[in-house]
Amino acid sequence: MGKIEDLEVINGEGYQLTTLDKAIGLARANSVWPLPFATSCCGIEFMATMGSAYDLSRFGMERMSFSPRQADLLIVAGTISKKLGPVLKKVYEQMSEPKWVLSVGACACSGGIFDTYSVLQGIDRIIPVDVYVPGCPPRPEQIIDGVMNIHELVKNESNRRRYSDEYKHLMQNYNIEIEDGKAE
Amino acid sequence: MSELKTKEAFAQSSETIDGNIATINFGPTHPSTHGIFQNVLKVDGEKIISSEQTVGYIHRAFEKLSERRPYNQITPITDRLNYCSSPINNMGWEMTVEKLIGAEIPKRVQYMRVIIMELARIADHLICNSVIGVDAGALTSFFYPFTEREKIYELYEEICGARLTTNIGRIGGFERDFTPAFHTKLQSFLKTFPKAFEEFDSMLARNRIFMDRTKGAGPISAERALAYSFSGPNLRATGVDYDVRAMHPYSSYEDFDFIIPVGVNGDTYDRFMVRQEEIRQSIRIIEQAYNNLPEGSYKADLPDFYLPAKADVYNNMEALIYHFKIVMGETEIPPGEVYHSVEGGNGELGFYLISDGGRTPYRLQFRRPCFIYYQAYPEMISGMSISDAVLTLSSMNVIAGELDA
Amino acid sequence: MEQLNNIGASLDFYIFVSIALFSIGAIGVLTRKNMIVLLMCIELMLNAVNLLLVTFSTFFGNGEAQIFVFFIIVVAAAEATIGLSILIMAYRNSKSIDIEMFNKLNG
Amino acid sequence: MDTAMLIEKSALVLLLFLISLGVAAYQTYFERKLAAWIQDRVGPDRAGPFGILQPIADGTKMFLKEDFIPAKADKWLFIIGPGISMFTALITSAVVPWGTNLNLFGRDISLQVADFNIGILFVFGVVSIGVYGIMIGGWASNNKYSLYGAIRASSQMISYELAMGISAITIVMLSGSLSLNDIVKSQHGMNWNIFYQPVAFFIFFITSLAELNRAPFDLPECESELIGGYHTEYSSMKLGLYLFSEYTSMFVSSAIMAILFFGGYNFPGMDAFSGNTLAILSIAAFALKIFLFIFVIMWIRWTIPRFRFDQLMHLGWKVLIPVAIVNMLITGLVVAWNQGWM
Amino acid sequence: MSLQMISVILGSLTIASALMVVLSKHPIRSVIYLVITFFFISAMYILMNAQFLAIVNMIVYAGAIMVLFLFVLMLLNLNKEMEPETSRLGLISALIAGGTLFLVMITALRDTFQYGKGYTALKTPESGLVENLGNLLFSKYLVPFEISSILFIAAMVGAVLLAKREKQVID
Amino acid sequence: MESLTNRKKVVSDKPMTLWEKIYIPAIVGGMMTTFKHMLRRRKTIKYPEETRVFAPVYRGQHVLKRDEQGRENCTACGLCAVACPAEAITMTSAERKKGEEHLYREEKYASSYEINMLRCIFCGLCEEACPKEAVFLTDRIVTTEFERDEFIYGKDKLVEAIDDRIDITKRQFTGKRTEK
Amino acid sequence: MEKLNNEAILNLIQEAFPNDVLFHEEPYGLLTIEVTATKGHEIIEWLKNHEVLSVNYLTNIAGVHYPEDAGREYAVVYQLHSWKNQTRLRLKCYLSKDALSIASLVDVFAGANWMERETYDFFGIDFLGHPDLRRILNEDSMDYFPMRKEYHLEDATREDKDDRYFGRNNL
Repeated sequence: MGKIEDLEVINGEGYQLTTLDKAIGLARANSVWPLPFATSCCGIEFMATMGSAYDLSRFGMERMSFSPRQADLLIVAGTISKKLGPVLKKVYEQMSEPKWVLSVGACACSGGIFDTYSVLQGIDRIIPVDVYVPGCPPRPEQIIDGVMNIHELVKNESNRRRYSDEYKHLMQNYNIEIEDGKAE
Repeated sequence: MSELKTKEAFAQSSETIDGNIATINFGPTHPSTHGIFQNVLKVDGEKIISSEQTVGYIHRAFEKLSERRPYNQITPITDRLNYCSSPINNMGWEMTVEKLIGAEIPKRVQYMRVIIMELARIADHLICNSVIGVDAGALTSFFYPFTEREKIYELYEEICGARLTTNIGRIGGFERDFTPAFHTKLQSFLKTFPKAFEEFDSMLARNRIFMDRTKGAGPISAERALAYSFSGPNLRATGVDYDVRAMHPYSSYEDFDFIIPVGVNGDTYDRFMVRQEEIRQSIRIIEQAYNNLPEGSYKADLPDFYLPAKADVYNNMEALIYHFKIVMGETEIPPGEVYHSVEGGNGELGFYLISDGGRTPYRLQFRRPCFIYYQAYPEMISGMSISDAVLTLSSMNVIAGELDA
Repeated sequence: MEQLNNIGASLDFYIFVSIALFSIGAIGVLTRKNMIVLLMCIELMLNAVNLLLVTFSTFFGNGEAQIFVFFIIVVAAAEATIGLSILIMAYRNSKSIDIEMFNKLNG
Repeated sequence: MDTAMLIEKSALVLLLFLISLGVAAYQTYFERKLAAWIQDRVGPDRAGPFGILQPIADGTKMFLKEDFIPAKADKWLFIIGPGISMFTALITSAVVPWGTNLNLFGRDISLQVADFNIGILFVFGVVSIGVYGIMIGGWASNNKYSLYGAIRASSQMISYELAMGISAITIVMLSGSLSLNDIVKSQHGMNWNIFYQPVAFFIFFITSLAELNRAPFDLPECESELIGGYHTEYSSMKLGLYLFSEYTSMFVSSAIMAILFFGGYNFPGMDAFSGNTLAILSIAAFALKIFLFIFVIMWIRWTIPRFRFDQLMHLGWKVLIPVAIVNMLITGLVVAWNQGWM
Repeated sequence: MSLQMISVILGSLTIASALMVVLSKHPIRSVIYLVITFFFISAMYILMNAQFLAIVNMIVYAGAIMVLFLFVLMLLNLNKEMEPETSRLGLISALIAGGTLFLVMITALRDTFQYGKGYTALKTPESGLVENLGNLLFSKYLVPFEISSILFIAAMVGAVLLAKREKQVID
Repeated sequence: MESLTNRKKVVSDKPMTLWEKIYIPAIVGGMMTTFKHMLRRRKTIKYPEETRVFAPVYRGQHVLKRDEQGRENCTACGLCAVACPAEAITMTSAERKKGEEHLYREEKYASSYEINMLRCIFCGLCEEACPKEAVFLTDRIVTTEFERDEFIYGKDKLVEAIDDRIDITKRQFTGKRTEK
Repeated sequence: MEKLNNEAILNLIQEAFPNDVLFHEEPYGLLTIEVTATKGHEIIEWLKNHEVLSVNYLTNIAGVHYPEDAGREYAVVYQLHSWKNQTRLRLKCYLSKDALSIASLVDVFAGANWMERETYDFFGIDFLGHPDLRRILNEDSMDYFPMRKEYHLEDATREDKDDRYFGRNNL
């Protein structure tokens, strides 16, 4: 299954990060607004991550955007069943670019213990995932690790990548339409 | 979410709000549905006329899964039922199996279980009540209890090595005794928690804005609640003092002195207050159990089910055989039918187990309190406003994992 | 803000504007069938009158005309509330805001 | 109008614009920090030292985010909604006297863009227009939740404007002028209106919270019920404008409250100073008052739960307005007595 | 830019936006255009030094009445299709009627036009200020003022009674 | 409905007093509480810089232990795979050849041993199931990755390095093993 | 308040329905009665309204599939609770796969609604008189009843495991 990073050589041809890109990346990385798609157990650990003891707000991420339009990072925490899959995909489609996906917990990443007829075996079957966080549920430390990995991605992403052919191709692999015209 | 509407819902969106009935999609990922379920509300202005629920968004086939897993592997599955209070589920399941095999459980194990289960109840109620606060707009009331919850997590971690999905305990006891660190942490928890809890209580319980919001929101009468087979705090909020711990005491609950808080109208405020009082009672129970903790072993003498110590496995042929049998799930399980229920965070959590003597349960049905009482939600919110519906939902403490199995 | 001693364009221009507004309002009342737009056109006509009154008030250096404007605004506010509540009622009964609907009242 | 005056005013306007934006941006930072402190957390601390670059990061990100207009939305109105909000939020600061006159380059510069003789009415006029931004944006999104947010916002703001106006009238009665400058001047030193009109201040403060859509009156955008309320469908800088305008309004209404009830730039013992020292001190005093108001508004937000819609209306119409009217009547009688009219 | 230019531009913008009120298909747009019209009219009041009326016009018309209109429109949530069609004949006759009205009024006020041409000075600039209006309102026009408040109360009660819904059973 | 027990206590019937009805006391009280918290010490553990102490029995990333002589304990009996509810462990066994005694303790060993960390639910059943004290969970956390494939932990990641032993003695499960 | 023991309860039921109690036992102290499937509804209603028994609480409804048991492949198990007597009671109704229907309990216990829907969803047992018998947990488009023994649990699309390792090929 294609992944965003596969298709991009971060420092490769035509994607040399400019200073501007770096500055923008730094700004973006410090202001990743999450959309918590918390369904089950991992959602509770995500809440613990938000809580005083771990405090996700240190990364500038306490501003939850329950509206997908405003969110930068889709945090999928918890089991995604086959019934819920289309909903998740729709939420992903509704998010405006640039967007990233953090898959938290065994269920979201791979189905985990629930190798059953009703559970989707990993959300990367329907949407591209940027960072996987293992654990059932992961400790808040792990979630923060994942978030920081996302930040690394954000920092090192060229500003133009979202308009590149590779990206469009990736989206086509997932049957996700890119809405044109309104960007920029 | 903003417009997770199907095409039909879009078509309906041209309906007017005043005079006509409009449809609002409340979920599946609306921020107030802490978990995933959908309510299609028919509203007239802000007033809800009727609603239709869709559940099953995280249906994980627990019951089928249980038919394919040996008995000791079902404990991790029960973790994920009501994940806010997994230890209760774990121990409920263990007690069910112990009932099936007719095991004698030492008093110490029973008391230890009570301590852990009451801690879980506190954690469960804390999360529910703090979320009521969040939905009522008092965001800070979410953070104070959560700091306390972290301490409960640490206690779990000392015992079993995990925070949320604990897989705590074994058939026949615990995998290890309370560690010294656990003792110190529990003592300090018992000392600091009541103060922090009363602080949380003082922020909401007698605040007029909060009382106005919650009183009369989503009420249900005792008769209707009974017809809907409510249980747990939601039933007690209607004024019925049904508590499995008192009605069918398990794990030595008959030894402890605690009161059963009940409400009057069965509305959100009553549910909130009942949970608040239950937290205080749980602390009392923990103190009683901890102060009277009997000496003895932390496990029952069940060579057929409780894994032998590793040292024995290595040196003792008999132990090695038991070890292999238990792990492979080839121990003798008597055929039979057993129902056991515990008072979970949300009410009567029942395990109906049919064994045919095989490696796995023939049929295991969970009586999931959430699933049963959530069906009364439309009845409870009809005629209420959208804000009330949000509060009612969070005060019912519908846990998606338990709801959808 | 310091007071102006000049009203900019000449008086006739303001009169022309207010007549134009009044006529536009009138045409709106005659052409539109939507009751809300109709009410709005009436508001527009009232405003045209207000403008004229204020213009003459400045012209004659007499504040009394502005008092009338004040009362007109009061009446307009009252009219708008009543009009809109009638409209809501009518809409509730007929699910339409077509002015023709009132023809039914003829019996 | 002479050229120097024009330059002076333009410079002031530009400065005010920048200050408003800067203050609004750092209000978001302050709010996040404050929330964190209240909740035993540390708050943003990774963007720059102590996280002080957080607003800049947020701004940059929002600016570069995909600007999305929903297919079903009314494009034109969708775009002007946030614009109106921002415009009305910024324009009020024009009538605020920020300090005593400053002497620069031999000119006596008034730190007030426009001394309207009906300044307070101007403020109310602008406030009453402010609701359009939310209403239009909410309606144009063509989303149920946005529409609910818009409807809630408009009825709430109209209702609370009444009590707000009535409570402000008492101040007008006391100072005998509608000009904010006169009102400030009448509270020279420590002669603040709060000592005469505590009830009016209380009502004005509550209604300001409601006009600002701040907790406990944040129903139009309350997350748990309406997701994002009127701005659910907004992304990118349009959302940024809405958020910015909220914070700018907070800044400006804190200023208005300070002017009406806490003496504006006046501070006790101000007679000891004069000239530019006084001007700077007065600006500092004013800033401090504004800061305190902002602090209290935020503090309230992170403490108490919000009202339900009918309770909000109940509070507005059945409690605040009658109390405000009674307060106004009593003030009127006292003023008339003092003036010898009775 | 001279004041004259400003006022001419304002006047033309007023007429243009007033036209848009009538021409817009969508009622919500009509409301917006009407608000804009009111803004321009308020601006003209300011030019004529009727500051108080300008602000009152803004507060009451733009800030209250039009919000009410917008509110009702949102409440009913009408779509474009709900707007009933006007027959062509009706349209033409309305245009003729309106045009005639315009002409008649212009003709009727012809003398005034002559009189007012070139007149730009303000005779008594303070006539539109608050003090002046207040004095007038609370002395000479006190009785009408009080009556208008009664009118308001009557309107309020009437509106509440009208809009109040009878208890209905919804199934 | 009559009482089922004699422990019933109504907790929510206290009416609002006049004092409570005027909103202010509760609001001011709440604000005082939050203000006190504002001045309190922060409870946050700034994670990447500071770390929280895990319980010694924490169930984190697995390790395949070696014995004192540096030989792998695992004998590829497959009990852990059977015990795994998530079916995350796979292995292939191989016979120990001559000359490999210093590498593997038993006659059989796992030539490949893979744990799918994405599937794993860290329940600890494998640790319990292991008769050879070979697989243990440790208090290290599994790192997050960008790629799905990187979560298949093979022996390279699981077996402890000879010079970097992982201390699992605090896990109570470790009964003292005695040599035959 | 005198509490009845299991034997007394059984006697009362047998008196009232002499021909319908097909079998009874007391595993782990819980009175279990097998009754004629067609009479299930009637008996539960009777139990609920009985003064002495007063079985007022429906604990749960479970379906069981016994594919080998010809003619009684499916069982619907009702667990009831009499608070007055502090006694639980289990009622079983066996159904044949050819006549897979039983009267719904919704009119007696409102809470039976979803329990029955769940049972229908899992086993395909038809509850006659149920107001809204649809699938509840699974997708509506699902074309089989997953809890029946013949259907597999596993998701067929899982790629990352080899069943041979887990000792459950034969299951």
